[in-house]
Amino acid sequence: MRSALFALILMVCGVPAVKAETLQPILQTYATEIAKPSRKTVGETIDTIAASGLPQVTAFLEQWSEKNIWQRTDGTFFVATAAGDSLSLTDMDTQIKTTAPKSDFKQLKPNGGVRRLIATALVQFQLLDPDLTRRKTAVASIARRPEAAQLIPLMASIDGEVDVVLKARKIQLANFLSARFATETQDRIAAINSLSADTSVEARAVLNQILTTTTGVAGTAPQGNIAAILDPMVAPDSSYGALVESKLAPPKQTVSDIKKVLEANIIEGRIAGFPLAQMDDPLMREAAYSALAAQDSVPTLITKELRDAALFSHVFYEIYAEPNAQITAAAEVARKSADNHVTTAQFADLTLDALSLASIFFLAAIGLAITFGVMGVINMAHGEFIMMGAYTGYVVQLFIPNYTVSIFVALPLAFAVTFLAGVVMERLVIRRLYHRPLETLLATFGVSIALQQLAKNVFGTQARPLTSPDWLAGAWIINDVIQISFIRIAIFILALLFLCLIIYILKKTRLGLEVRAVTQNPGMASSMGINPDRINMMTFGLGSGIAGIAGVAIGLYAKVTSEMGSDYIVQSFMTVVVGGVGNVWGTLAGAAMIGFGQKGIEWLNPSNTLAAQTYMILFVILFIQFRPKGIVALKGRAAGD
Amino acid sequence: MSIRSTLLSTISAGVLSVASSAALAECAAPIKVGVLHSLSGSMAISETTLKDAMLMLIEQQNTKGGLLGCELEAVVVDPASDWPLFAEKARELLTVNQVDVIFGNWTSVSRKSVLPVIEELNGLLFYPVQYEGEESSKNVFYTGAAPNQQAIPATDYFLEELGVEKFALLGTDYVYPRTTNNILESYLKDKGIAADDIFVNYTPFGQSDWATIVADVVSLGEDGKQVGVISTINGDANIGFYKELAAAGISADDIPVVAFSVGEEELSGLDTSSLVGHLAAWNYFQSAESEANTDFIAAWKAFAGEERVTNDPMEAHFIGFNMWVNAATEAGTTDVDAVRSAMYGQVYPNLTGGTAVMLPNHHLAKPVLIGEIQADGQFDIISQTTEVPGDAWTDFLPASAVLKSDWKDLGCGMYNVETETCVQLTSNY
Amino acid sequence: MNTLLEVSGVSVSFDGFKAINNLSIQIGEAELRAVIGPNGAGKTTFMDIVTGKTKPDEGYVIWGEKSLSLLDMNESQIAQAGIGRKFQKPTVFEKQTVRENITMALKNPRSPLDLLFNRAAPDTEDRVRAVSDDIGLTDALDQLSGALSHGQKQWLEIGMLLAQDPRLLLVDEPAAGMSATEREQTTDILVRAAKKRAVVVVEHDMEFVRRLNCKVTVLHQGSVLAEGSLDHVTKNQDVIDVYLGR
Amino acid sequence: MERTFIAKNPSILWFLLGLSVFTVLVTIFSEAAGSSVVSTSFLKILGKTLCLCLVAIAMDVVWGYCGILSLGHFAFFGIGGYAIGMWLMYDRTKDIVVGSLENNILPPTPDEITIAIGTQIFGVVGSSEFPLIWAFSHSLPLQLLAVVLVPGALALVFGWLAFRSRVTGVYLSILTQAMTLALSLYLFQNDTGLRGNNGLSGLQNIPGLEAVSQATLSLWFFWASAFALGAGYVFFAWMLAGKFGSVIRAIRDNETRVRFLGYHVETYKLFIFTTTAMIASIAGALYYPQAGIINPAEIAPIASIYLAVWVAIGGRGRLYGAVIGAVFVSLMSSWFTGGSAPDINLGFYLVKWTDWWLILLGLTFVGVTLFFPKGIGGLFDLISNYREKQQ
Repeated sequence: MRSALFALILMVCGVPAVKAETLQPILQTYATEIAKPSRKTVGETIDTIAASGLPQVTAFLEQWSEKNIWQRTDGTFFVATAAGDSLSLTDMDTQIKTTAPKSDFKQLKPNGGVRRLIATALVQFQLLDPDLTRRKTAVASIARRPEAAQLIPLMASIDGEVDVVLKARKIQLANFLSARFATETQDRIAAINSLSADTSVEARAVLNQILTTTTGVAGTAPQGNIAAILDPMVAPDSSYGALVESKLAPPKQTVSDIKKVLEANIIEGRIAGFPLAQMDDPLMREAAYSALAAQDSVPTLITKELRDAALFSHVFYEIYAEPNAQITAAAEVARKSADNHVTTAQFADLTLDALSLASIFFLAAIGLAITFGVMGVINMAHGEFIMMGAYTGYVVQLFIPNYTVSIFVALPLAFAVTFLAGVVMERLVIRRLYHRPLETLLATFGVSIALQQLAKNVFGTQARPLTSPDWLAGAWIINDVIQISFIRIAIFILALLFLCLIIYILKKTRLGLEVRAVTQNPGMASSMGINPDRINMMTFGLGSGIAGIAGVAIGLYAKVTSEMGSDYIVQSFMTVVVGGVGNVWGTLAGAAMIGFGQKGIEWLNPSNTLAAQTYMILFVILFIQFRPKGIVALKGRAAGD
Repeated sequence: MSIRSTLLSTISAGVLSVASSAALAECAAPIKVGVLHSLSGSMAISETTLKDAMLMLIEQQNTKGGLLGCELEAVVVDPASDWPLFAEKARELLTVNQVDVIFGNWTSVSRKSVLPVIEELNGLLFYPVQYEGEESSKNVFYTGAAPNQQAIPATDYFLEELGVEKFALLGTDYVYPRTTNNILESYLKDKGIAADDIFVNYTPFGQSDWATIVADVVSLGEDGKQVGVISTINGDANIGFYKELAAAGISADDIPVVAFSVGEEELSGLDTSSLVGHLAAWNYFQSAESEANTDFIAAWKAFAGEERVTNDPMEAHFIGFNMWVNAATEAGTTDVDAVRSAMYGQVYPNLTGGTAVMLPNHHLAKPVLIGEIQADGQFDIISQTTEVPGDAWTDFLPASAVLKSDWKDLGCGMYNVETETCVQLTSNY
Repeated sequence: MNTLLEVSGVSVSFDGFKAINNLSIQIGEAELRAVIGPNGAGKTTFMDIVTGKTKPDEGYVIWGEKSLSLLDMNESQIAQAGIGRKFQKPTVFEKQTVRENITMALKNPRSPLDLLFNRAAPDTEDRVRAVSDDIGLTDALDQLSGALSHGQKQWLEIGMLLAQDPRLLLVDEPAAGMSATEREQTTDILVRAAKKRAVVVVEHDMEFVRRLNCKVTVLHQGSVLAEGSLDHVTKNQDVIDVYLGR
Repeated sequence: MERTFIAKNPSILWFLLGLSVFTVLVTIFSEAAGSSVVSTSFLKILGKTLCLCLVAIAMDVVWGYCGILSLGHFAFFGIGGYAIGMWLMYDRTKDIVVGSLENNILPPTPDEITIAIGTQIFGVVGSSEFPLIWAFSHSLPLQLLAVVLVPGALALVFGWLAFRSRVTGVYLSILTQAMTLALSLYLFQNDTGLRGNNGLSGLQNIPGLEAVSQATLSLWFFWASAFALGAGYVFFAWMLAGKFGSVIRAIRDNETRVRFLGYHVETYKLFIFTTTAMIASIAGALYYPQAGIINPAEIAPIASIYLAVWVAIGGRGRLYGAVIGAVFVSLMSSWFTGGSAPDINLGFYLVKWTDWWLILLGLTFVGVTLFFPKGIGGLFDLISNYREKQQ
């Protein structure tokens, strides 16, 4: 298999079959460069090694890139794998295997930049490799560092490609390459036009590369493919800076320049006749400087007028690096169209993100919608139930290493654990406080800090890993702009599931009927044979149990720490209050509003997430003013005011 | 939250005496070493390790015969991750417990809280954590990295070795990332990177919703330039960030990330298999291969437990403590002023090889290491510079470029080289 | 007789249920009026509307000589304008003494600053005593009102209304849970009160209404079914249907 | 019949007497008086505790008397600290900067001075620009005014919005908590101009008083705190003694009824909410120069919840209860976290109080809420009831 590979490479590359030579001497010539490679200089070395045409080159480059090359103290290189204190070595030329103590060897660790160059050099060997992964690596490498020279081998490899997906990818890449590097203008324009609906980052990169411009300034507009003539007055100071840089104008004095000049020209406590004491006024400083300039001892002060005059007498322009105006014109059109597509896609992506955030808020708050919304109990320990759920997930993963199985064990177990915790808390604490709702806040806050500290004592303050199974690990990628991770989709589905489940329980089951009866009129309910104690206990347990499941989900996408609950508690209460208490649909509406609102504000001010959160809370506070009962409000006497 | 712990803590300083195996010569009183690290609250996880490291170092020193013929005694207090409480406890250590030196603090804000107290009472503090610089106190020795010992070399590595042309500076919204990013922005502009090619974003502590930000970073690649992320994201927030990065399928080959606050400990909260190849810059990694390091790790595991890992601030304490011992021995006293004079020029071997030197600006000269994350959660060191002298005032911000710190000859931590005057003798809090 | 309160064409519905349907009632000055009707007839909602607790969907509520619209005022403004209300359940401030309860209700300026800086109105004590005499609680002035009997609490609440010196008194089931003698005294208090002001009593108990000996309005399904003397309305066939069931 | 409010409530006199005796004793034993019984750091702790008692009283008035469980009063406390802190930082820095610029050859321009101060203060967050919010920081009187007016205005606007739309009970608590969270998130932002997470520091150095030792300064602040606590106590006691107090308590017990008595309940609530916010802010303005540093973490919602807990433990609806609660919880907390509480070795497990104290505290909240709704102050009732029975 390996020899077949070599033969293939030799055929393709057209290197004449020279007599077997050894690689080691070539490597020794460049020993220092290989041992301590730097991206800027190693390219030549790699090229030389590759150009030797030896069959061992591919293996060497691959092993080098994977940090499997070790250098003996005498300078010889080996392919080696470490096992404890010893190394199992393979001679690169003879393939003879030996072992040796590790201490005599030094591992070569080429950095990421060098590895990328190695990968580029490997492309020519790998593009036609029978091994699919090698071909994929080669294509990925082209995508990362597109070069003109790769166009022809890439094109040549398309017809023979058997893998459908890879073939499509090769065609796409070839298209990108021909847009930039094809020799015929016609070919390039055709390729460019085909990119006008492509929202991928790579396609946009191609267009942007073609449209690279440089700015310049001159007395008159120069010849060439000019992109635009600029107005210098948009940013006059930096425009003048450009003038100075092109040596077309004298530099403008800064405040500290003036200061230095003045300090150097003090004569008997005076500067050009101005007393030193007056120099605390910036205007007087300028006057003194001008006076000095009038004596010809310093350059003239560049005033605003002088600056503007200089700006107006020059042309500021932007010029394309690409000389062919036809191509840049086509690319501009394509880019504009692509940008429109991207804007639409970005909007869709933002909507997805908002939807995801809303579903996370909903999941965190839905338990509260029951305990707070339906029962009217303020449970400050709700966040800690979320945390308990997450830690349950972590503990389950300790015992069940298979992530898929462990998730399916963890979800019901988290529900059971927090359901139980909820029931215990209801029996011991909440039950005694139904007539003092404000005080449930205090008591459950006490439970909350106790639980948080307990978690710290048991698990430590450090974050614990909760890893999602492989099938949840990636992202659903529609295109380069619109994508969403599977775990978020799972959370979204989970949220929907719970919505339906709770609506079903409350509306269609006996328990739901009894819950509604108890919350509306406990006295009447108990006279009808419903045991309110049992109902309250079950309801509270249900709300807490759902918090536990939310904990597993949140832990999967974010983190598991003892303080994770407190991140969600205020948000969750706001979600329920904004949505309208006593109504699960309201919680959904509240979560949607907060999720979309927060993403919307983030979009307006993308560099500051904190501000988005702040303004979202302010918005919620204001919103409550106008709809004190929330989005989905109960009216009339049932509202109970 | 400071509030719940303000009363009566004077009587409550926990005094922990470290027993010595060697019977020490007659000595008026043991020499007291204050340890000011949070043992509870959010910083406990990081700082407790440093407290243990200090106890180990003191025990080792006592085994060697103590200092100046006296036994060393650790005075451990708990400022509970509560910044005002740091000032309160520092005052207690210096006035009530009469300690000769303090080793402590982690966060910048806690250091700023302690500074006025230390300066008022002329104490001596060794600060072991990488920080944002722009500060120089007569009473503090900074044994952690200044920005030019961590951020600048890492950025150089990005520019030179990875060929990064477009930078995303992502950070948690507090002083260290803010200042570091300011310095880096200015540095990158000096290096010819256009302002449009630098994307800066700040997120709150504990941020968990990273989807949009990661998407923003990916879209930076749309003009075909190589994108790199410089992360000053702090603590737990890293977990969500790396998870989202992995979910989006971004490998270190596509968009490399270099982090300044991610060490072995932060990675333990994650499945690192999808993060292989991303980077971190420190002055020390546990994986550094040297005899001194092997010994240190062995001693640490014997003292604290087999499962414990070592990290960069521990090395800083290791160097700082030993330098202090040597300086006090040279000075023949633990008097703060005498020890300070003796500190300048102190040399001590690094755990990563080479030697650290204490400079007149109270910073160390140390090598900078860049490591790639491996699947097992350790770092593979792929780059190590020679010793870089720490710089209190960065050269890349105009306001501090003119400032210089030299306590040895100029006797000033904030010396303006343009006007040749000392701006102030106390530090800016 | 001048009209003090005019409710005309008022309707209100909760979630589709019409609690009040095109209701029109007029109350004159110094009039004693009883409003009766079966459960859900809208008696309490009528009071809610007059006192500003509930805003009607349509209709007018006009008050006094100046024909002010009560719909534009909030609860406390309406109370200050001279409408006092007693709830079904006795609601006195149980943790405060009878004296404090009455003092609070006395007609005085009611802004926070008035209360803080004009503490000792000289006639306060006399006015408190006058009210307490009226309701027969003078001996209990320094007791916590929570310690009073049920009937006494009802009287205290009426007393607090009287202390406000309102022009219209709305009283919701004052005799509920009272013994026969207590009822008698309550009737006395109300009849006496009605000499100087309008009093509207909502009541279930026909005996009690009979003793009040006043004009009666019968409500049914949110509107007026009949009006007149008790004897007159009890002979009305509609009223008999409603009360005795169809 | 009308007696002065003090005669009605003799506990005020007892409180003032106790406070005075305590102040005198602390003064005599302080370092400034040459004794070493009360160290300067302990003196600072005592002074700070007095400020905490003051804010606890304010909390008691708004919650225990008026029934508004505000989870935002510690935010007002923090605002006071920020307001005074801005002046302290500005003025101290200005002295340093002007002193250093005097060495320049040219006399500095006003711009140069401003930029130099800005660099000193905001260099920490990588800026030298003065944000608008610092516009009055050069003036002590204006910042002192801000101590009262800023939280006052915030409470007024927030309260007006909330009370106007009849948000009550639990909802109001959640809303105030949201306000507190918004405020602390706002302050956490560096863009706010209040130095983000770092906050304002070095506040214990009072400009113009560099020559005065911290021992003396701390004593002065202790006196000021004691005076403020005494004055605050008397003020609230006076306010709550008469008919006003009667209405306030009536609002707590039955808001609707008070409304039908013709009182505009919203105005009363707003009055109480705003006044207590201002007092809380004054307490904060005294507290933070003693603590030396203020930062957004101080304002986080949890601090306000703790404040409510002190009051609950001390006993709601009695001013001295708030004081007892504040002192008791901070004292216990300090003792347990300070390391002087002995660890308990159970043989198989070592109970360290630094780890277990919070659990104990949490369970105490639960216990007090469930079994002693009157708090520690309720014990006084038991004693006086017992005495009455004896007689």
